[in-house]
Amino acid sequence: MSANGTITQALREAAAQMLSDKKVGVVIGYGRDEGQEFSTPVFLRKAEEVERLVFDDLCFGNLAVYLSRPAIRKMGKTGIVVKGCDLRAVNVLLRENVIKREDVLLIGVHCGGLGEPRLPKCLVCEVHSPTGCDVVVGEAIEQPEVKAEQRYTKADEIEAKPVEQRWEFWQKQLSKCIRCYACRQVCPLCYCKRCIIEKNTPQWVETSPHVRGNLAWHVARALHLTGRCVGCGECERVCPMDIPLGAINQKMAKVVDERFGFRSGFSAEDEAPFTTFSTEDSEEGIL
Amino acid sequence: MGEQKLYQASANWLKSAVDALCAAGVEVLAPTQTDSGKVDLARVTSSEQVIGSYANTAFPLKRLFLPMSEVLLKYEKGENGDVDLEPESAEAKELVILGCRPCDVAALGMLDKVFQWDYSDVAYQQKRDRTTVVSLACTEPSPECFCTSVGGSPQGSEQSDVLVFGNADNTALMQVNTAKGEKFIERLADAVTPAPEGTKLPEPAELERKFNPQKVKGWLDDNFESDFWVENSLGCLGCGTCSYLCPTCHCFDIVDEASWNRGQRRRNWDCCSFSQFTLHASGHNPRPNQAARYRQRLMHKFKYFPERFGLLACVGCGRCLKNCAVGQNLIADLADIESR
Amino acid sequence: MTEKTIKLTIDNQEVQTEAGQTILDVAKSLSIEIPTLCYHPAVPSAGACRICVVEITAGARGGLVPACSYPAQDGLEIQTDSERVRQSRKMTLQLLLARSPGAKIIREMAEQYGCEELPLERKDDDCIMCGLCVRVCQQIIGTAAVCFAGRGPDREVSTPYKLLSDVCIGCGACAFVCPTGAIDPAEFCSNPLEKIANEFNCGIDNRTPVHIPFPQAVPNKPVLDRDNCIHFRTGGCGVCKETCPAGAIDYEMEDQVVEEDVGAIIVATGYKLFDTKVFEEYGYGKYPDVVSSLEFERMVSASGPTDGQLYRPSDGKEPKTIVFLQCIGSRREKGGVPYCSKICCMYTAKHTILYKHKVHDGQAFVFYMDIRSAGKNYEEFVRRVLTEKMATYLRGRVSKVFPRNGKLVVRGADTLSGGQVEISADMVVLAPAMQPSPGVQELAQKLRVGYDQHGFLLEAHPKLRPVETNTAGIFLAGACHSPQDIPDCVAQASAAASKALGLVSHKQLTREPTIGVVNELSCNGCFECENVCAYKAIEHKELRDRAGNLTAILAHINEGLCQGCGACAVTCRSKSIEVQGYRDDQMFAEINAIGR
Amino acid sequence: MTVATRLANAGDLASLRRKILADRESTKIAISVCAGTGCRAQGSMELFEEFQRELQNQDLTDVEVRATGCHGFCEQGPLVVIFPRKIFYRGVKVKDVCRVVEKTIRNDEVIDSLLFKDPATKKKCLLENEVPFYAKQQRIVFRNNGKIDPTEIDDYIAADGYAALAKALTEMSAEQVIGEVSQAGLRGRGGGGFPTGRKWDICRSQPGDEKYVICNGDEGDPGAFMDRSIMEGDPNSVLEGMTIGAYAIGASKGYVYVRAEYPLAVTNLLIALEQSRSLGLLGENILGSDFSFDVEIVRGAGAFVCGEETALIASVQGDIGSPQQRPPYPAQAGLWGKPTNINNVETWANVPVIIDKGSKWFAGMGTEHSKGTKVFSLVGKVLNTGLVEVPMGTTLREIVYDIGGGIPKKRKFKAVQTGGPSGGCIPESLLDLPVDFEKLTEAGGMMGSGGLIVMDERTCMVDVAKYFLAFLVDESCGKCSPCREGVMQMHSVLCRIVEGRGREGDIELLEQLAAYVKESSLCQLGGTSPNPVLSTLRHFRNEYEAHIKDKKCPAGVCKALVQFEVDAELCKGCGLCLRDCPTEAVIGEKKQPHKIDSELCIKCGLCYEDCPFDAVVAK
Amino acid sequence: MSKEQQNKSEKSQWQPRIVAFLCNWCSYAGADLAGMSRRGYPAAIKVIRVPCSGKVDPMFVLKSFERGADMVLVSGCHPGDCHYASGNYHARRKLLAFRELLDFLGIDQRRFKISWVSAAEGAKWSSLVKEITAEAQALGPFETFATMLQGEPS
Repeated sequence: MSANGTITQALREAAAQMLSDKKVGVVIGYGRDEGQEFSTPVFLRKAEEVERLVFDDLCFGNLAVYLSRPAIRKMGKTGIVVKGCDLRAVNVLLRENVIKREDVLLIGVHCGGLGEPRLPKCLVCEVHSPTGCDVVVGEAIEQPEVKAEQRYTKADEIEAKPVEQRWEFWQKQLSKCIRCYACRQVCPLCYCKRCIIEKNTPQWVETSPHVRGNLAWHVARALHLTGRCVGCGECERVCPMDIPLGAINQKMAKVVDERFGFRSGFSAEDEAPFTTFSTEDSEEGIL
Repeated sequence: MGEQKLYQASANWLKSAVDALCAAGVEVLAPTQTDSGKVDLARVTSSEQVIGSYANTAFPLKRLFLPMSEVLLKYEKGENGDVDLEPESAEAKELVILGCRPCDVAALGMLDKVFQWDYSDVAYQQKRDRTTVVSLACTEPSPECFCTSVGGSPQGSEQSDVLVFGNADNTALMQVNTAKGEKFIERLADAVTPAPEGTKLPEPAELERKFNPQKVKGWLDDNFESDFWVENSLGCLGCGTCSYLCPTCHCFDIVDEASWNRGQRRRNWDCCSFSQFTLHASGHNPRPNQAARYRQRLMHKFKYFPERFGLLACVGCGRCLKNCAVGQNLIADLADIESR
Repeated sequence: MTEKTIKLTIDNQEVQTEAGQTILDVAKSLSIEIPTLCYHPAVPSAGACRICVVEITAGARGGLVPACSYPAQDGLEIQTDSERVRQSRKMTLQLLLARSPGAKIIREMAEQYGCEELPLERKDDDCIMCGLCVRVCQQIIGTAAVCFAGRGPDREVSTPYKLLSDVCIGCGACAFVCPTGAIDPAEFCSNPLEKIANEFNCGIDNRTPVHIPFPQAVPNKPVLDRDNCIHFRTGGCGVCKETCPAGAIDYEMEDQVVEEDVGAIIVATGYKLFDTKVFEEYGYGKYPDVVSSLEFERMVSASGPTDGQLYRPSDGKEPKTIVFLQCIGSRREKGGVPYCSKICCMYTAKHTILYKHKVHDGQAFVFYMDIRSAGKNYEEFVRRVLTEKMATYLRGRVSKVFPRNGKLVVRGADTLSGGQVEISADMVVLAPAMQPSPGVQELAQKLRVGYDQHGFLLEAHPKLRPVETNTAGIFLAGACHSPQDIPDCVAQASAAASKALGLVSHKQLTREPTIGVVNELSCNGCFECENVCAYKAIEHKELRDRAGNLTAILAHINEGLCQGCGACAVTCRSKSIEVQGYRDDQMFAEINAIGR
Repeated sequence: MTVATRLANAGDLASLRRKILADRESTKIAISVCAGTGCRAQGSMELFEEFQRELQNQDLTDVEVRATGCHGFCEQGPLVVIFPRKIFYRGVKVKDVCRVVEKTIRNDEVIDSLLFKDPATKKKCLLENEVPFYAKQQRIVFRNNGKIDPTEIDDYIAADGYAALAKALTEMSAEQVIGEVSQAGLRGRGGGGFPTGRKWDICRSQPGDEKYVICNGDEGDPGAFMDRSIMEGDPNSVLEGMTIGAYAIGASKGYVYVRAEYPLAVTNLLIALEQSRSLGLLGENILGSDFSFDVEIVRGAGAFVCGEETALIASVQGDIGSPQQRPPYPAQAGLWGKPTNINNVETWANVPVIIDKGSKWFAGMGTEHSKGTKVFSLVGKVLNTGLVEVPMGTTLREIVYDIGGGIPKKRKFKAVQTGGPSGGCIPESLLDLPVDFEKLTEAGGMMGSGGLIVMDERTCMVDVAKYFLAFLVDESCGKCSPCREGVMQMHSVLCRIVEGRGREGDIELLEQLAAYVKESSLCQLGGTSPNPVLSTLRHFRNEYEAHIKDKKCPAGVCKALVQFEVDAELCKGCGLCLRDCPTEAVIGEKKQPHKIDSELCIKCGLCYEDCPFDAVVAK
Repeated sequence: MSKEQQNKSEKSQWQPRIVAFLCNWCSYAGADLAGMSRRGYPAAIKVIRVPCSGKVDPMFVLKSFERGADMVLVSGCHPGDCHYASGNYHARRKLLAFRELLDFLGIDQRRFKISWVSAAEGAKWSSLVKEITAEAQALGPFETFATMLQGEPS
């Protein structure tokens, strides 16, 4: 994919159209200045600005994160460029009443994958072509079959270790955490007005970046994303300390998939696994 | 600072230094390869662990003096209701940092200003005192580097105890700036000889000037309220990456962590990008949006800090632009300001 | 036709009416009688029989016109009973009499008009070709199963090619409108309408689509069964609407979902009977003379389908020997229900008395497990049955019921005598177990009321709160809770009613303080809490700024509904819900305390 | 025909006409073969083909052969007219073709034997209008019949066809058209005689955009074939009339309801429809005007009652052809509940002429209240059967004797039945009655659609009444009681009278029933059905009485009341009756007077009919 | 006393700390019943009463470990018996998933127990507590958690 490819062109046309038709107040897309290693979000308010839009395999960010931002919401209806994987996040946002469908105009792009070599998530992507968007640009991409066992390889790898090694591994990883909260800030689903970390009466999670606080923080994060995380991998990408955060989320995704047959973000109508139950749920391990 | 002395070091100076320091029971930090493939300072016991060729370390020196989390004191409530206070004792062991970049070292000057301003921060100063900084002049700055734009230089010696100019054959020219530096040279013993008279320092690497901080400040003086802040902060996620990786950012937060009867007071990093940073207990937030917080960050670095201390709170290391999750570019923003 | 008022004169009476009416309509309004044959108020007029002719003497081209289809027009002067009219009608009747001497209505009208016999050719055809059947079938029912065939005197009403009609739905509208009774759809309909079993009478008799559900129905008014109504099946018919003098039929009316805000709900969904067909050995559903106790109840009811006459369903004979089997499905772990259905002993005893009243020389037998007659005067009642020898009580179970020589042989054990008995009976009555109504479990889930493994709804406490449920404001009455007889039901219903009244009669609701509270500052409005709330206590609260603009929709907990379980608090990621009394800081304090 | 190009305006039509006429300058000689149903039955189509073949053989390519509509003089068919001299040949056979071509075409010689010989004057008639049958006629409706090929619209256009339409569309408003028709005094030719202009006006004034015109071609009277001939021979005149009518009324759709027993009429109408559509004389924006109109042919299954307007509409709608109570009249709520104007074929065919030649011209013909001409189908005991078109006011005598040539075998005229089965019989005393709507009705007959059945002295009027009633019993739709039961009972009374079982009071019963049926029936079919009984009772009551009281049939028709005997004086012993008698009841030697054995006689009447000397008498 | 000996003797006297979150309607009542029925059970268990097992946030469990619990037990009504209709079903989902997360992060699953004890199951409560106390005793102090603070980053 090149930045000046047909998708970019089509995106610009679509964005220009909806901006000049005043269908949206802002279009969120990807842009990249010369020399930049990867794309940066751009916020277009005028049709003339669409030249800033690009789309190629360096468009890493999940722009859905901006949908819950008050500064963006003030601009009116939001046009947003979404890859299939991003769309899953949008679905969760819709389900959780963060956004209303009528307040967003989804510009889907057929995406063959990001990065060179391809990101691991792209290799097992099941949504190369977004569905349910208002506009879709690009050519439909053949969807390779993704087997169930391919989905959670990262978690599987860690799970394969004995429990003591896992403990050691995570102690080492979590001790690196500097609590910059970039993982939270970049997550499209961490939209809380007040994060649990910020609740200090009582203090649910210790804020100090020591391993105990870090463990609590990442456990809380994992729990809060269980059944919601769509595996976009942004947390891991932006972690300045290179902590394999994706593996934790993947583990929980695997748990809800295997236990409750639930996979997040494929529809805005699904119930979340932790807000419902089945009387048939496993009793294993209960005394 | 006295006169600067130049020494010439042989190709095995690094091995000599590590061996000598370790033998002397000195803690040695040097650039090493981390698990994730980055280069960062870590404790070394052998010169083989040391990475010689790198643009800059992943982390600045800041955390060595202002740790991310630092216990200031511990307390325990006794049976009789008395409270036992136990100040955290500082490590007094000597520490040598073997290899770091002039920009990061220069940042220490700014931190010093903060922690030794109206009150000398004991925890900070102890760490500062025990540390000898041996910096390495830049020969190949990375594209994100812009030290020259903020008054620095790839071979700036500010705050360095020793500034090393490496050569391709691993020999080096060493500029000693302080007594601590002298001590270091002494420890190197045979590996160094005073440089011949008239030895000239190499020409500093070429680095384009990206903006003019004076002009930037001029604009900042007049534009507390501007669309610029909103426009340029739209993409900002408000994560703390830029400031946590900044060599000069030094905001912290003090918390007490306690259980039923004992606890500790800690000093943790904080960040002005966080929405809660200025949140009042009343619920009011004087910096209610990311634009205000973004403005604060720039203003602090290029206006308030210079006004207070006569120094820019930026050394041009480029970590903030390199690590920004959304590719936000400080240089571009400043160039933009300058063009206004 | 324009809507305007017209004036005309009928039999010298001036009348003002609205356009669009026929002369007949106007005459009716003046109570002037005009005889009709091919006219029916529900069917478009045809003017075919000419019996309704009236004479126009002025206002239009004069002469005899059919009142049923001639439009009332301004300035018409009409005589409905002039000599000319009488002569015409007389001749018409004479002709029709010659054609259909067997038609009662024709004979009567002919007599009324003083028709003497004329030397005319005679036929013996009850059909007077009025065509009402054809019109009602085509234009009202919309099936067009019958039509005219042939012309002139050969004209007849027929199905196509006189074949059995599979178009005819056997609705009987033709027979209904036929003035002479000459048509019977059964003669040509190949797939007559299925009879609609009368639900209230357990299907022992049939009912029409328009029916009063049961004798004491409240309100005691007919309802229209849409599934079976011809109008809803074909879009035609509408006879009931046309003929209802009160104009009470409205096909547009639909079942409505009515939403009411209520302060209390009393669940009284009743029971169903156990499907005794599963016990093949009793032959219910296989042998017509094996009936359920409820069917028997209807049969002996004076207002029932047989007007209180008791006879065997198979042949209509009076059953001289009758066997009642109790505990069919009740107290039966395997294949049935383990509990006692409680009411069967008493009503079976009643049935034996009723049986004796109907069949004085009849003999009744009752197979029972043991007689449970706890209750005021219950034991005395059973005693009376036994001492007055209303029935022979046999303690034991029946192993098989099978037919032999036109009778049903009931083979069972008499555990008191220790032998096997065989009774050759005319009729067998089964007393099935009582079960909760179908669908009650779904309802319970909606109401968040618990239920046991049999589907009976659970009370909050068996002794202290027997009519309350764990959900505040929801009460139980009757068989939805457990098998119970009428006095019990009434007692429980009264209790539930007074509980409900007690609840709603206060100005304020008193309740436990341990309920959830939402922190509106941090609530995200994701409403995940709503999903986990078992009590529907989460409400959507709209926040508005001073200008009245909606700024946010946040969760709000209805204090009356919340039971304080805390599921919402756990689900809330931003920790915006606290349960009073179990606040997070209280919880953490407890947890912290273990660290001492 | 010329290649169909839509005519964009009236000018186009005129130039097309000029072109056709110019093209025909060269073909001066034309052979017109009657292709009406009567002549077809006598082989005229074979004749037509033979002419074509012969002309081809003789290389006479510039001679045109036309198969035309009915010439009317069906008695003498097949008829052939040679243009331009209009030589009128009758009874032409295939074997004559060669001769006609050889002599008349090539050499302009007249073949005497094929000419018509006036039976009165014994003179040969060379031209059609020299034939007395035609001489007294005035052919307006039949203006083109026998002259044009009905399957060629060019022929119709050449004969000024569609000029009236062009005139109406370009020069006249709808009101003017109605005014013209009203002033012309045209009345419905279907029998009702309702003023056509008024009928149109009523329909026009009804609210609603959607209106229909219908041509009633359901000619149901036995023996009548006027409408059929028009539809077969000049279909375009009907279509043009309908188009003008539709324009006047404001209708955009028309239907021709024609009985399927008229296959040729259907064929020719369909051809005319296609041709006029392709020329833009039907369809969208006719002749470039705003007016659009199209016609559809609906074939009826041959029920007499479908000639009744409301029954016809029901039939068009696909319902059973039963009449409906009026009002509402079709003009108010007709086809599909919309205002509908129904006129019969002959009425429509009159319209173009009226528009073309003007109301004054048309009103110049006929009587005070009945203007124009009327076509009659003249049948029965008359020499020249066929279609005759005479101006209103022509006397019955003129029609029966001057045109019809009188009664064959010199028998005595007894009555003429007018107006079809539900018409009435008019006796000899009223022969000088000028024929128009009112006069005929006064005389107990009716105009009807124009049937004229002549009866001679050997016609039993009771039998006639019974015959017509039998038809009406059959054709009654059976909807209303008076018609269904009353007519049936009348018929049954008549049956018993002719069978000799008549009883006292039967006449009164008949009168009673007739009066009842007349005033109580739903439609006009019923209302008029007692007419045969009423008119025969009125003029021939004695015959009824003879049947009932004397048990005699004066005309010798009613077999139960008749004994055939041979008048020995008159009998020449020719043996004709003896030869034909199916039961060998006639006995006798040749040249000797015969006798009839009454035991064997089945009263078939063959001898009575056969006897050239009227020696067989009925007593 | 040498350090080793000291450890040993401490261990023999050592009592595990078990934090138990008991639902008010079943398990708490069950524990109550056990007491009323004079059924003994180890005092190692520290009971925290909650309205419903569905009220137990997984973070409470983690917090308990942070505060030095050697084992955590959450006990509620049997499935279908929840006083609040479905709280225990929600708890079952959440807590079992949470247990998997703990396991994934290297925390011994045996340290976290879930049980259903009804108000009538005093005997069950008693034996359950005995059983898990013995297990906790066998597992020893939860040192991995307790020592976490010592590995603070530099």
